[in-house]
Amino acid sequence: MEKIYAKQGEYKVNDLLAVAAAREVTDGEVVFAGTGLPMLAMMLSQKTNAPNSFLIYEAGTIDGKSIHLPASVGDARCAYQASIGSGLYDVFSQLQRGHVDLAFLGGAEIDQYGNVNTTIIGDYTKPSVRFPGSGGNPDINSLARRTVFMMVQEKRRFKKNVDYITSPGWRIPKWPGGEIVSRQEAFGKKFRGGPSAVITNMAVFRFNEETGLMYLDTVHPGYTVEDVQNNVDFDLDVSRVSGQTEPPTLEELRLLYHEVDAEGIFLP
Amino acid sequence: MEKIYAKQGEYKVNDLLAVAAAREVTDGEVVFAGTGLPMLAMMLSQKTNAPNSFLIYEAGTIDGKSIHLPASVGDARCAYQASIGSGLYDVFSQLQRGHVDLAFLGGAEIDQYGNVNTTIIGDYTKPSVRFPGSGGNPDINSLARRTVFMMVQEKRRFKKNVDYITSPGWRIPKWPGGEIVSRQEAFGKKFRGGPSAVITNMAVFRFNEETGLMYLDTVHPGYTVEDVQNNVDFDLDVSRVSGQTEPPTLEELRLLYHEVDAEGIFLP
Amino acid sequence: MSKRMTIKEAVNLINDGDAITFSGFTIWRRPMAMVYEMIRQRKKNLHLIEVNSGTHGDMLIGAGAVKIWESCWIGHELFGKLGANLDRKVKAGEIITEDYSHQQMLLRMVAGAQGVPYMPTWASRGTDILNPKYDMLGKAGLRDGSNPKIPKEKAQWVEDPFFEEGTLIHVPAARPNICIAHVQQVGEDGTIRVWGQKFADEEAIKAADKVIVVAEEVVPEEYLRREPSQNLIPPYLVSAIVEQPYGAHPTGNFGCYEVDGNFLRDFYNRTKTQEGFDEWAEEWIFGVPDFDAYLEKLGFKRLQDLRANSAYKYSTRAKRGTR
Amino acid sequence: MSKRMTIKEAVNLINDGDAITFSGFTIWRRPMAMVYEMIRQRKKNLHLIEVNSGTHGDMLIGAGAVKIWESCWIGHELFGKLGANLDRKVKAGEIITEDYSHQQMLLRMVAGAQGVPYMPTWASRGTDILNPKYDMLGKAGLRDGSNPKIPKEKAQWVEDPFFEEGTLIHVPAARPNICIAHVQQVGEDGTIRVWGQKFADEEAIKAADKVIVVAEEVVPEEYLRREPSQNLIPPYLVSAIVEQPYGAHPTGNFGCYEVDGNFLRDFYNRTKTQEGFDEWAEEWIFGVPDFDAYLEKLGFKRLQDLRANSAYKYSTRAKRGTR
Repeated sequence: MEKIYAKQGEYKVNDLLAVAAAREVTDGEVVFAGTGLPMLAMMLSQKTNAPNSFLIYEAGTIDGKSIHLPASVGDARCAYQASIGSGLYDVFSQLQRGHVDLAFLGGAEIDQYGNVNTTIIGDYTKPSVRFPGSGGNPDINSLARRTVFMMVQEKRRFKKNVDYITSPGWRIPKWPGGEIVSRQEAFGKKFRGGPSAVITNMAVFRFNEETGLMYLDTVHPGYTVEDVQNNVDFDLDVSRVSGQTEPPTLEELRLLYHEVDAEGIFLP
Repeated sequence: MEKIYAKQGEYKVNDLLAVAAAREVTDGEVVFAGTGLPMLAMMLSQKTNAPNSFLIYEAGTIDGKSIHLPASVGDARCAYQASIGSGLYDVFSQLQRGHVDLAFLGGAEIDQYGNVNTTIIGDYTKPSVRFPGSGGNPDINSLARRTVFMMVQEKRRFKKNVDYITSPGWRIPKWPGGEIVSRQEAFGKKFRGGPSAVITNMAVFRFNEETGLMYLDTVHPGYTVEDVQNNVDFDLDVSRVSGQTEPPTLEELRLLYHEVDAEGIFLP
Repeated sequence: MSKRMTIKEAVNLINDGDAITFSGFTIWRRPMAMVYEMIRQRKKNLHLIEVNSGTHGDMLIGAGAVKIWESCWIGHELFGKLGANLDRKVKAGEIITEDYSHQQMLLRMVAGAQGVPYMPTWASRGTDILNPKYDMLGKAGLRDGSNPKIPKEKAQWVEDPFFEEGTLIHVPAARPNICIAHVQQVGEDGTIRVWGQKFADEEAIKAADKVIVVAEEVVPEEYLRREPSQNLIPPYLVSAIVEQPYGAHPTGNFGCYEVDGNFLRDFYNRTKTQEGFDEWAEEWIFGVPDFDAYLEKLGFKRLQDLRANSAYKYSTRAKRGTR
Repeated sequence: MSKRMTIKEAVNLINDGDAITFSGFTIWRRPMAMVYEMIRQRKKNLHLIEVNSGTHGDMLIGAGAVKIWESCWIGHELFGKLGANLDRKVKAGEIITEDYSHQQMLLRMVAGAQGVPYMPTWASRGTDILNPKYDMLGKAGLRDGSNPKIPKEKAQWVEDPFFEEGTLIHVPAARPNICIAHVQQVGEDGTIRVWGQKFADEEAIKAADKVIVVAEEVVPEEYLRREPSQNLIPPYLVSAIVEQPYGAHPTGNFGCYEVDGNFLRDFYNRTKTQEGFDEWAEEWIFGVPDFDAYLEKLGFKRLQDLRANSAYKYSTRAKRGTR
């Protein structure tokens, strides 16, 4: 079917986030998705570019065919027509065994190396904010082949260094010593890949796997490279910008609003 | 109901084995039983002295209420009206966690310390006979609180030292060093008990937990202490014989032949 | 003797200072009827060891019942973006938190359930979760071996000698005194059946020394035993059985009822301050004598609208979004 | 593309020298149709890594297809007190055997399924299973790391640093190239459902790099997905799907058919010598073109009498004992 793109104003920022993320899925992949936008992205991709991909939810469902959008990964809706309804031990074991190709995750703050913090703001032992904590974010991110983060673009959320590394990026401490090394060195033979994209309300970022540094790939319609730079608190590599983020098509929007989230839970 | 004992000739040796073993069960206990006589013993005890005991079969059934005798622990009959039909990982994990009070096991040969061999005869690297191997015998025997072995009484089967320790008795090698120490020392904080009785076609033996040595407890009707000594290849302690083994009652025989093994599988 | 008892009697089995874990996942199948009564009975100094937490945990923390919290996550999903009570108590230094990752917490429970002292894993290497500086139980001097529920190390690093794959993490067993589980069905003797996702219930129940199970309904053992493969836990692992329909409200229960999102949002919004929590608790916990009165206060229509459709296994009448 | 294929095509996926594991338990739910065809196609130098073995294993060994056997048990239960073919080959020094205990073999499979190189356990300490003298793969010089399926150590001993409970055993992961599983039902895409006891199927299937599943019947995915909690394995873990009714004969299959005790007893009695095995194999394997012909040779009445009663899940017509 011919692609008819929505014009600015015809879609909301979250629509573009979901659409851009959906396009990261390759058909046939096994994908872990968290609650919220990651779910929307994965469910949209199964209706568009990746109909044969498999969706795993952390709470213990595999390849569910939800006909009503789950409100969380523990929702009964995740189990509808699922291949497997088990529990955490099953899905985390499969993750560690190496069966997961891609994961969609979120975060409160991220740094230039893709380290993500969802635990605290400030000093861990005396924080100014206590966030929910890691959940499965670092497990999934350290054991899947590729991770796509979906975040809000704010200067305070895009830091040179995060206050606490909840989820590992491309430059991380190697325990027990704690020296900062490349992800490749820290994970050794168990290195499988890592953060591959960060999608925000303004842009799509990717990583140089050698330097471990984040760079700007595409900017969403209506924003400029400068807008993005003004909302990043480190020296962002803008030398590799490949253009504008492909906007949502009318069909993608129809699917999002009439099939994926018909009840308006995450897309009011 | 008044106990009416069967006279010699009114019962077979396996009947007495099953009956004597059944009497080792205390009501309410969680019991692991292997294929054959151990099954008969446990099922009989549930109909007599231990109606509230729980029977676990290694293949993954818990508290089954078989109405037809299983031919092995993997039999579909084990699952009839069971509380749980799972697998090895479930039952072995519960065993290791410390939930099993008693186990009924068998063996090809046993030594004065209750070490059992079900693996080979001769030198392990060049055996004269290769037996089936350990199965779960050493797991169950090393992790349950008490073990009762059911065996055939022959001089060649009751040795001073077995050719290969498949299942641990009261004097065992402590690895990695391999020095022979008491079970209490070898197992340390994880010591829970050990072989408590050996029941054969001739007698019931028990163990001195301090010296680790087997001693003769009761002799079956029709046999003498000498008969037993002639069928043991080590210096057997007969100083603590407590008398004759209590014979089967007519009711126990009725249960064995008409309810437990009505088809005549293990009791032809 | 029967294991049947009331919620109040079951809560009497819990001692101040006990290490506790729970059934469920975030805002699903949490034993809320027990949690409300624990707060009503003013339980203190509890040590929560949870694969993940949620509304129930933040509530116990807000009530000042918790001294130590070991887990990986707390919040109310889309109905409250963090655990405001934990946030407040952490800032005030009124609680000790020990962070592990989700898989690490799960494996701690697996080790406890298997009766081994630890489990090896590759999960979450290269994070501050493993930063020795952030071993909070160690900093508090609680890893001296005097408390059998607190291991002497937060984690260990071990080389793989078998395949030379590198340095693994060993995480210590979780060994709670009690697991409080809310499930759909339990037999009169204690056989437990859970519908839908099992989350980490099997591991949490088997890791605990004692199990209190609250079920939507108590059913004949014979009925559950027609399908042994569908059951999760045998009778001898269960210490107490309580029948309490809707006992997981406001959290959701597969095949039974929906998460009560409005209730969670209200809890989150009102309990960001201690005063707010105390007012909320006065209204919903101390202000009602027991869970039955709590359900009456919620009212029939609200509970009926949450009731799951028997084919879908979730409610098709509860209003969830803007459309 | 569809994963459906014939037994012959599925056996083509197996290479000489592969490390293989199987579904089932002793004489229950073994993939016999595949085993017969593997022998027919003269597979060689196989490395069997089994939680426990049985008729299928002793048959492959008798056929000379096995170079290494790692397990804890072999035999035919009450139909044959040991594995006569293994006994013969061991005495002749024609096979390498590596003994572990049942729980140790299980945990080796668990480690493989979880993607970690080992698992800790207290099981079977103080036995000759752990005697370094009896590390047969080590003695054969096969623990040099050149074969990724053979760990560099048979076992290790490690002190517990967390609770100071003593010295545990670490057993290495089992990582078979292929798991051949016989089950009751598989969906068109590969969702696997097993009825009754699961034995160690989940661990064996997940530990393997590739899975060949033979099912009594192939059913609609939609049908199996009505009850996701009753399914064992998702489609992406399955490489090949074969439909073969009675494919586990002469072993038993919960809800489908009884163990054919007379067949096992005959196999055991006739295969104690190599000549005996060869004669037996000529009659039952090489003498028939395929498994369908084998079933015809057995005949309808024999198979029908083994057929399980749908309420009991086992046959009530097969004569089992003397009464």
